[in-house]
Amino acid sequence: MIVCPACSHRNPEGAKLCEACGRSLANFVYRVCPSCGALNSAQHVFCHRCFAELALAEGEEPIPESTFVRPYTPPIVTLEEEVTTQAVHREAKAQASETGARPTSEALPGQTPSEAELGPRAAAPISEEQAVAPSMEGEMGEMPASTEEALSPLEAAESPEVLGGGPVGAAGVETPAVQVAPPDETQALTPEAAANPLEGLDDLLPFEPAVTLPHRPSQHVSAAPSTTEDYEAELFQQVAVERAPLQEGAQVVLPRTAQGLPQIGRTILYILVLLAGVLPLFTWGQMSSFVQPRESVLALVRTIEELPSGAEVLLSFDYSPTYAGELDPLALAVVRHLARRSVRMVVMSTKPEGIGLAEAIYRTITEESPDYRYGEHYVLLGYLPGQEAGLRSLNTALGDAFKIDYLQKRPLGELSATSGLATLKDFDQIIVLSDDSLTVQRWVEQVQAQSDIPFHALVTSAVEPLLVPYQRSGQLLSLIPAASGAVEYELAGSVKPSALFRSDAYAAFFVLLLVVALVTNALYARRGKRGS
Amino acid sequence: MSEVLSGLFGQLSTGTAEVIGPWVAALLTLAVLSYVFGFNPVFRLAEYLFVGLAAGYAGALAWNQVISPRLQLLLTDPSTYWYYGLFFFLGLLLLARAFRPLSTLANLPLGMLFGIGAALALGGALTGSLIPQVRAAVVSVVPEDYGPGLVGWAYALDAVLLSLGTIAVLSAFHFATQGRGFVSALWHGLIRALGRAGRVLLMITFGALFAGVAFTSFALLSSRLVYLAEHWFKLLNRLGL
Amino acid sequence: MRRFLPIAVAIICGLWVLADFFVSHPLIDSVGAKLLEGVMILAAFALFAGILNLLGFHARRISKDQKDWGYRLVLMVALGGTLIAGIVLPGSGALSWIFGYMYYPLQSTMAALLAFFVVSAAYRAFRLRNGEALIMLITSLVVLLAQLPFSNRISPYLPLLRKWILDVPVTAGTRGIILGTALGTITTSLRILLAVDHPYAQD
Amino acid sequence: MDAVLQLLVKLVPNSVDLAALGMLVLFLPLFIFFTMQAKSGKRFALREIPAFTRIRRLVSQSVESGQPIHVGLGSGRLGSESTAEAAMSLTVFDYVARHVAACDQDILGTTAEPTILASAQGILCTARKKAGFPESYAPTDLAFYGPEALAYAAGAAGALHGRPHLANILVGRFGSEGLWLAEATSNRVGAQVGGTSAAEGAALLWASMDEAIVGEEVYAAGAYLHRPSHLGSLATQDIMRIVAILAILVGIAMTSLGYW
Repeated sequence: MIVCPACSHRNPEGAKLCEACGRSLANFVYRVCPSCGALNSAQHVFCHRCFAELALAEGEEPIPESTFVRPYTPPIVTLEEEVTTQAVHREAKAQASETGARPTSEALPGQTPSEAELGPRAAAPISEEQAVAPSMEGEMGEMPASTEEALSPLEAAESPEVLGGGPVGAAGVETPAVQVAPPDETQALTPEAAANPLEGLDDLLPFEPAVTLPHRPSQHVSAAPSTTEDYEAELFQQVAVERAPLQEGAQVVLPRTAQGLPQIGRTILYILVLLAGVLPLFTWGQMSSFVQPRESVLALVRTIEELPSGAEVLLSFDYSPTYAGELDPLALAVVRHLARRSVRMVVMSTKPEGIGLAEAIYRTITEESPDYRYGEHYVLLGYLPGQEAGLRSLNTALGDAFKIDYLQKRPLGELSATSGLATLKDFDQIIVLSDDSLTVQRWVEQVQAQSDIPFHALVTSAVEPLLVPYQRSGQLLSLIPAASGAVEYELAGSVKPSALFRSDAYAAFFVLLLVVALVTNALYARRGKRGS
Repeated sequence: MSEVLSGLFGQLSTGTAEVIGPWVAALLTLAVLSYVFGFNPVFRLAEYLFVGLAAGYAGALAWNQVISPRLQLLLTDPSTYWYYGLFFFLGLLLLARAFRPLSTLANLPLGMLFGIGAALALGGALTGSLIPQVRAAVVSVVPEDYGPGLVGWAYALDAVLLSLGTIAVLSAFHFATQGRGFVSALWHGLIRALGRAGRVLLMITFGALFAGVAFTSFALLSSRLVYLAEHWFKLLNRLGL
Repeated sequence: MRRFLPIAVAIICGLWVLADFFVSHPLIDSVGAKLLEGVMILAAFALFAGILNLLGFHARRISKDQKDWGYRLVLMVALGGTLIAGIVLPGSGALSWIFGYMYYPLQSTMAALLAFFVVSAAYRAFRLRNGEALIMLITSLVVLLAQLPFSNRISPYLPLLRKWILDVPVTAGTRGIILGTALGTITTSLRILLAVDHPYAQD
Repeated sequence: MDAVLQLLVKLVPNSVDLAALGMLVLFLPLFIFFTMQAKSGKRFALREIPAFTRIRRLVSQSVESGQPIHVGLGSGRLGSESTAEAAMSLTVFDYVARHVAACDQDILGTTAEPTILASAQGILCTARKKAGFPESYAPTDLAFYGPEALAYAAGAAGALHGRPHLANILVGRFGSEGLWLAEATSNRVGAQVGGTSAAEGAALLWASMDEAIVGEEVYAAGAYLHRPSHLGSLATQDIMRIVAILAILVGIAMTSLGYW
């Protein structure tokens, strides 16, 4: 690799002119130390930093020192180009014209026009001292720090750290003396830094600087990085310097094993589920003749059948719209049954949305049987906040929890359905419709355990398994999962059927799940066989 | 301003709103169900609409039920309800989290939330779960307590299985693995064996719960489909078909 | 200070509420009740902070990449509209219209999508990778079959089997989970109450 | 002996739940002792929980590849009985945020509970600041959807749809929305890991996750990921577990023999 001293472009091995700026590279060959990675002048046999032997590329001969020429103030130009602004250039020009010096750029073959422009300033010999570091002048104002740190030529020659710091005497043969400019420290390091792929990463990678590393012999010995390595280093630098890799639009490569079900299979599955759902709209309840109510449903139906006319039942609609799809049909069936038996219903909710859902159910009921009237036969009390504390307050006095009703905002005493009610103990049955097990548990603990009123829970199929222990202990007289419960209840209570025909869909759904279980295992077994 | 708006809405809602309402509902239902064909623009529209509505609805509820009544109390009778002022101040500090320079101010109300919540969780777990559940697991295993003959034995067997099962599931969660020494090896071997049985019970539990959720969710889907069918049916009826 | 004060508040409030759990004393009870009411108020304020975050999140995304701006706009308009309907026009019926004809159908249909997701989850979960999956597959199919409204017709023992499964192994399983969770909850709460952990104290 | 008991009963007011208080008294010294031990560097071996191993790997992978991770923090409300679970979801978020922030990578956190949002924002801000990239912190790296559970699932699914994520980590309180979210995003996300403590949610997450965390394991997240001081809690839990088992056994024996 040859680093162009002017523009820091890294040219391939053997290049004569810089690819980027076109300047001659004849005298500027740098060699990377295989051990520590430091950049060395081509004439070095040992690394200036770690003293490892610098191997030569095949067929390459060490360049005799005598042929070496000190580099032409390269870092200055680099710095100028990179750091100084147009203003500096203008200032420099002005200075040049003041001194009246002629550009000496003719003496420098391969110079770019911009360099030529800067030439006069570099070449302006004012005094012996200034001739040593003439190029500094133009930058004085701009870069005081670097000037202060500038090394004297002697120091530069002695310091192994400074590149191109060869013997001063060897310099002035072909080039003008002015070019023997001592690069300041920053400048001197510039080529190395430019060639260092980790440049600018000091703050990202908390490694100790390579300088402090002791010498480590390396297995891998190569004279200089190959073009490929070079390219890779460049790529690495590009990648590493970016703020964070793959920031935008990064695509996740999904592990194939993680999914198992491609989108097309998913779509097919979903369509099948949809078909199972719409099936009863076409078959219209073929399976309903097979429906056989189970014990829990029959128990509730019997209880309601045995209630005397005018008995008081408390219903709590403790479910949210999310689960209304499952609980509404059962609620409708039970309320229809209760209305047929002309039982008085008092309705409340411990969830804010529940009372609205109850209102919708009762609207349907009053449409069906107009002589079943609000206030006389049923009352909506409203939403009871406060969870446990709220339920406890029901035990002491109903009027404390609900002062007025929900629909007509009248005191409970004015409504005939609630006029005789003082506490929970005045109810004959309590029916709770709920979509979470915690609510039912609260009812059991705070109300049922205190008052011993017959207590029924109508819940979603999802939470039913969690409440079975309460039924076993006898605290729940009946526990009905709503989906199948609605179908069974309509048959057992012989109320107007509206959910009965859904039994087809439930059967289809079960068959679908069975097929899914078979298919997934068949595919799995086949893949397993292929894999082995 | 608000009167004008509500007046406008009132006029609108008497007629048109009730007519277009069911249509909006049916179309939104269809839009969500279009998920069957993957994430499509119609579904995404419904999705974003739902998120916005849910947040707005909850915000309206929180304002009307929690903040507004207490704010009125505070303004009418500050000497009695001074503590509402304190909580409102803490609540405003909570809002500061969104602004970087002030975000540490929210530490104070969060500290209060964490402290009270931890106390509630601790008390709830002790009095609501740990002790009642241990008590519930303590049952007699004597057949005579359950009834005569085979029935008693069956119930007693159930009781044994139930208690052992609870213990097994509990030991399935044991975190420490074997330390040094024979006693430790024996002890951990026992726990591991129990834990394996506990895993089986866990799987049975998960299976049953999964089945329950599957049934519930299918019932929900079925309800929506029936609703849609009824909607179109009513419409066809109205058109005289 | 910005760490000390929140930690002190957490410990004091927490211990006070904990004392309220175990001791019945008028002062402790009344302050405890006020603290719980304060939690409710803070949660309401937090909700408004959340709504601001939601608006900010989508506004930022709209200005940043312009992708999906239509959807995000719909979200923001829906949010703002519902808030206005609920707060500025509480009595107009606008909120109940939005609830009845937009929110309710959306919510219940989103819940209905669970049916699809349950089936595609079953596709993975029912795969017999190990013994555990087999047990789960058998249990869920049996419980599901016994849940059907005509399971009695298939076999009168099926509902009994289901009842036994729910009565014994499932009760044991849930009880074990609840007990374990209670243990975890207690130690986690103790960590917060004794300030071993203070996730609320931001530097 | 009876006299002493009677005296005790008289001394303590009726309202005090003696059993609960006794349990707490049993818990406290154990907890303090083991936490001090853990803080002073004492360690013990834990059984392997694959989900936590997976989380560690996923976080490393995310940091290396720059693909963001989505952490779902659930709907446990701070200040309610689900505070402990919410705190564990924040612990997991803290773990992911710290590692991701160290390399200044993106992260997405979503929650259905606004109180969690505020504390998660604090955690992310602290993590970014500690890693030396305070300017990378954006309060909107955390998104609040909800508070309705399904609105959360829908919103988070929408957010994940915009940009594919390496993993979905759902730890905290989840109900059926966990399954909803996991399945709706399963073809946008590389891996799904998570769990919740309640049985209903745990069953669903077990079915839909690649690696599931079940029940009490949720509370072990800190000890398994990056908080050795939580080992003290685990030790306490293990001891109290044995106490509970013994209590059940002794209780059964006493009941069966007719002493109670």
